[in-house]
Amino acid sequence: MSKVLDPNHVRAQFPILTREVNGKPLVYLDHAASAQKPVPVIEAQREYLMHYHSNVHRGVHALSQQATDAFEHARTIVQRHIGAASSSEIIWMAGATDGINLVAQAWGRENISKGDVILITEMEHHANIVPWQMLAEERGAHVEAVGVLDDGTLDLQDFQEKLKVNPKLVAFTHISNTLGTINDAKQLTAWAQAAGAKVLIDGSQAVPHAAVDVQDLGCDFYVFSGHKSYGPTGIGVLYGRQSLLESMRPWKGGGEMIDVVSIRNGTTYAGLPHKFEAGTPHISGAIGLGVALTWLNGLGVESVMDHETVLAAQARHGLRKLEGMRFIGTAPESAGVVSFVVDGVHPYDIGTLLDSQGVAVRTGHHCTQPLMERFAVSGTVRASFGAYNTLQEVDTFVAATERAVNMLRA
Amino acid sequence: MSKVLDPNHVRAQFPILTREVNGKPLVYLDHAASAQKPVPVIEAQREYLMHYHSNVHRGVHALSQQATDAFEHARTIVQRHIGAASSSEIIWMAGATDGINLVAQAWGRENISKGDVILITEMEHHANIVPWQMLAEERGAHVEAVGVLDDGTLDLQDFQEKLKVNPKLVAFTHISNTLGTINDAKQLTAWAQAAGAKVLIDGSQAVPHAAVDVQDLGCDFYVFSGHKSYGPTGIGVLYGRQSLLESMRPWKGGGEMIDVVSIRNGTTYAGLPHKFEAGTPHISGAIGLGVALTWLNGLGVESVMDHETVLAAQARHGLRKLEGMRFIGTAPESAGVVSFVVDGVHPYDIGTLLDSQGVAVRTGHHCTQPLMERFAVSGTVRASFGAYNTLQEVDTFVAATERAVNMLRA
Amino acid sequence: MNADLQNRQNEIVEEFAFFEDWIEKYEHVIELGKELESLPEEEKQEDYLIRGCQSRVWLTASKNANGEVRFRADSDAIITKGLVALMVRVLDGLPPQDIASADLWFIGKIGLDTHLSPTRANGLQSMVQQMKRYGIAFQADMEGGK
Amino acid sequence: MNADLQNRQNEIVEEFAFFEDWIEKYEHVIELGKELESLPEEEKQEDYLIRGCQSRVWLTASKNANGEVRFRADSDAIITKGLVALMVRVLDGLPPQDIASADLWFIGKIGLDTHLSPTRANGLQSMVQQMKRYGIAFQADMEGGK
Ligand SMILES: Cc1ncc(COP(=O)(O)O)c(C=O)c1O
Ligand SMILES: Cc1ncc(COP(=O)(O)O)c(C=O)c1O
Repeated sequence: MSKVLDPNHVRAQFPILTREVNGKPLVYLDHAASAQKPVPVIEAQREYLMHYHSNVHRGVHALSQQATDAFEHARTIVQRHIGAASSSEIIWMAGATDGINLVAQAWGRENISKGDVILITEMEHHANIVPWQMLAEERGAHVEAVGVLDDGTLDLQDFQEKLKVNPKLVAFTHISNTLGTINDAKQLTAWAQAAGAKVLIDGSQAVPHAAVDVQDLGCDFYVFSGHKSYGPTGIGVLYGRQSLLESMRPWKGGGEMIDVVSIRNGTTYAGLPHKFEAGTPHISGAIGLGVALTWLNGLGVESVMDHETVLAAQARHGLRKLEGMRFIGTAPESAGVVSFVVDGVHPYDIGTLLDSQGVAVRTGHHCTQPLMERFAVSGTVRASFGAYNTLQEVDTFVAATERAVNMLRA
Repeated sequence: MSKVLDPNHVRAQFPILTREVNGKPLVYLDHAASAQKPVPVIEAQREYLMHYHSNVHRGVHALSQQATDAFEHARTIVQRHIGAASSSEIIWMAGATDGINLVAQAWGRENISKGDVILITEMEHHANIVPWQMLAEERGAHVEAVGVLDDGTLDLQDFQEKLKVNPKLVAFTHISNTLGTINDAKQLTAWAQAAGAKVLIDGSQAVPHAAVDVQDLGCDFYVFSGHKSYGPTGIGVLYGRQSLLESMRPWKGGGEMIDVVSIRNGTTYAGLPHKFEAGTPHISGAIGLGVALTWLNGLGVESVMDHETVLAAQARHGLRKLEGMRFIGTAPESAGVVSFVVDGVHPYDIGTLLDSQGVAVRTGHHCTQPLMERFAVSGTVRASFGAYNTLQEVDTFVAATERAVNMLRA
Repeated sequence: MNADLQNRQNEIVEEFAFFEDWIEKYEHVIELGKELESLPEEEKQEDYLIRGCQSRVWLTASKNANGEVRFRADSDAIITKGLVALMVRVLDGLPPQDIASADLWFIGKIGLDTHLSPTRANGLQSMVQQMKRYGIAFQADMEGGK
Repeated sequence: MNADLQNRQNEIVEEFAFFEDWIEKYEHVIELGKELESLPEEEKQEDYLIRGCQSRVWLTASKNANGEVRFRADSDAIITKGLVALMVRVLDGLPPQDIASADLWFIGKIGLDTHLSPTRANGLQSMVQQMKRYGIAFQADMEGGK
């Protein structure tokens, strides 16, 4: 059983939470877009820049050695956090989007041919749609999307149906950023692999809220961004199975990723993970992400999930009373995300009035336009919870929403 | 006339410079690899993370607005710093390497065909070699390299000779990271364009040390990294001429870079600069880089260059006396970089002994293996200077080198 | 500077001076949005559409017999529409050259300038730009017609 | 644990205890590097090469009549060679199984462990790994030959 989280204790580590917005205390409910950073993460980066910044790898001097050790240590933290077999399966990327694009381009160009099918779902973030569309266009392949049921769960029957054409790749989100739906990633992976597909899981929304074990999931690729997991901006992770990564050609060329460079005799590449890490990496970002995951582990990611689920339930309970309220995403298995529309009221107006009351939510399509199309809405209001949100904040949010809706309707 | 820089005044802004290494005060002479960060850069990032972090663009709430404004303001700082005509010509990248790869892949794939020539030089960093080799291999094109004279200047005759085959692209470094050679980028650009080529300039070593005006240079693309210009890690810039960028297809797919995403009807892309910025950007990095360039402008980049040139001259003067000393790179036009080998002594040994005396230099091939081949050395010892280095530090470095060489020779 | 343009802006600033907090300000903006006559559905065409990422604005312009520009506008979000109403109130019926050169300082004074930020993506900034472009176009038109 | 292995490491630790600073330590390492007999050029083959990014190491191993492993090694950088000499001094002539399982704690004790970091790229870490692999191989060899 996971221990119960005390959000007030957690809050103390987030300086931003004491600030005011428009004269009201900030209530930050935009975690699906990005999480705030705890002091240890901010301080680790500052510490790095103040005391041991240097370019990594190949440096003989002490600073370079110290920076390299910290940078590589962060890689092993990530490895353990997501249960990878080896740290050479952990590739530093600029973010989840970057990671998906690497797979689409470095793996996809070699392995996707004319007529092939790439299977995604209707609930994907644009980051897990557009790279496949671009690849499909280039290679003459097709992108197909598994449907979503009215409550926001994935249509499993449709999933199995669409596997019958033996897609080369199946890419799906672990947790939906718009609906909160938690997919049974292990089951989906098993089905997809049984149909002969490679599987990429978009873990952007899972790593900050759920325990992830890539070996248990059995997937081929797994990506996530640092900034949604209480880590820095500009850093993310691609996990890939070693043998698969080894079989792939590099994506970007440059320093770090080479073995021998010769203009006349051509160039040979370095081993994993460096083969995919051309150029000076985001050293402070990697170190910061390591600290963020360690911090998250300290709380216990299961406790975080439990806590956020309670907050979401309370929010739904409060919002449900508002006239014309329609939740988008009511799957039984779902994370701390509450998305809704209100009849006759524009989400932008609600977002603006919430902001004027200090409450930060996101409105719009949340980079999931196909999902908006599916639910026939132009956008939603989305409150997404984090480890440090409190029940009082939920009450503030509900009251502020009620006030906004009343003003807009009157 | 540029004002004279007081390095001691500058030093006070760099906390790292007060630390010790192996019991000796740190003398950091590894700027060509990465520069240290002044307090304003460290504090701007911390301030951002402590008080107004949020995902940028499309957010209705105040934090998102504040973060977006700061992020876009940083873009205009970069624009002005390098003299671009519009801020939509400034694309945030993960670094110089990332920027060159974007051009190689997004522009190159469309514009380089079988038999085409891509012209680089023998003094390029691997980041400006390998992406072109990968592109050439894919497209059946050839990479040719302009030679380097014995003193480390570019062989201009060879340059003009090699233009005769009308290369599609000419890519060269503004300042060499290994030799310090300053290329006459404006002249080279004019020649290359007259021969019908597009021109990419690698400004990684120029932005931290020289005034850069892309419109005056007339180049088509210009790239540099933040971390070498006193800015954060994980951020860099690609400048491209507007019409050229507009004609290019996007490189990475995802959020931010789209207009409308539909699985059935396909996807349309956003305008510049967002078309090339898929995914959540490195917000704190961009803000930090803006502050770094503002800070550098405050010193006056010409004063910085003058100061570093004096330091390099003093270093050469001191080192010249050592027996068996051979400088690699003695071009009349050169920046604050001193690269050398000593007969019968391995660079790694010198680097190690300098480190034991607190002096941080880089040893090895500096990601310029073809240049090592050209000068028939396996590596060099390289001291590269920054704005805050002092003449005393140069003396410490020279004495430490002398001591090292004596120990190794004895 | 056109006196009407100044007076109208002063009037709005006075109007907003009463409000004590953001909520009250927005209450008023919503009021203005509701009062602004909607465009008939058939006029909400692609041609008149200014697409923001979150809300959409429609804008039409014509010149009356006196050579003044008449604006009509709408939005699908009510707060945006209220702000649209303010813009129309300030610029409607002015001569083209005054519109083209208008300094809309009132929006900063009443503290709603973040809605006009180019990064806000509600379509408002593009709308103001578009209004000025109409000013320029009609001006050229008149000069051309001389 | 093999007594020789312990004694040799203790000896080295004592030897290094005299030095007051880094420079003196390195002076001694350089000394050791110079004393280590170089491999003849013809033995510096690709097969024996352990490529670091900055310095290179060559290593050969054989088994003598007593079943002990004999190492010979070299490097192109003198400090690396000095460290190579220390490794050889500690492991040379031991039975394969003791090499395979050797805990080389001395290198941390004398403060030169950063040279053995996998990120140091001087070839030393790979060399130690390779020495242990020889241990394992010769051990299997013996067991196979029983
Ligand atoms: C001349 C030159 N070009 C390109 C690069 C690559 O920069 P980065 O590693 O920051 O992408 C460097 C830095 O190592 C350099 O010195
Ligand atoms: C489910 C999902 N996938 C991918 C992404 C893209 O992440 P990033 O923008 O950090 O690359 C996001 C975040 O917006 C997301 O929520």
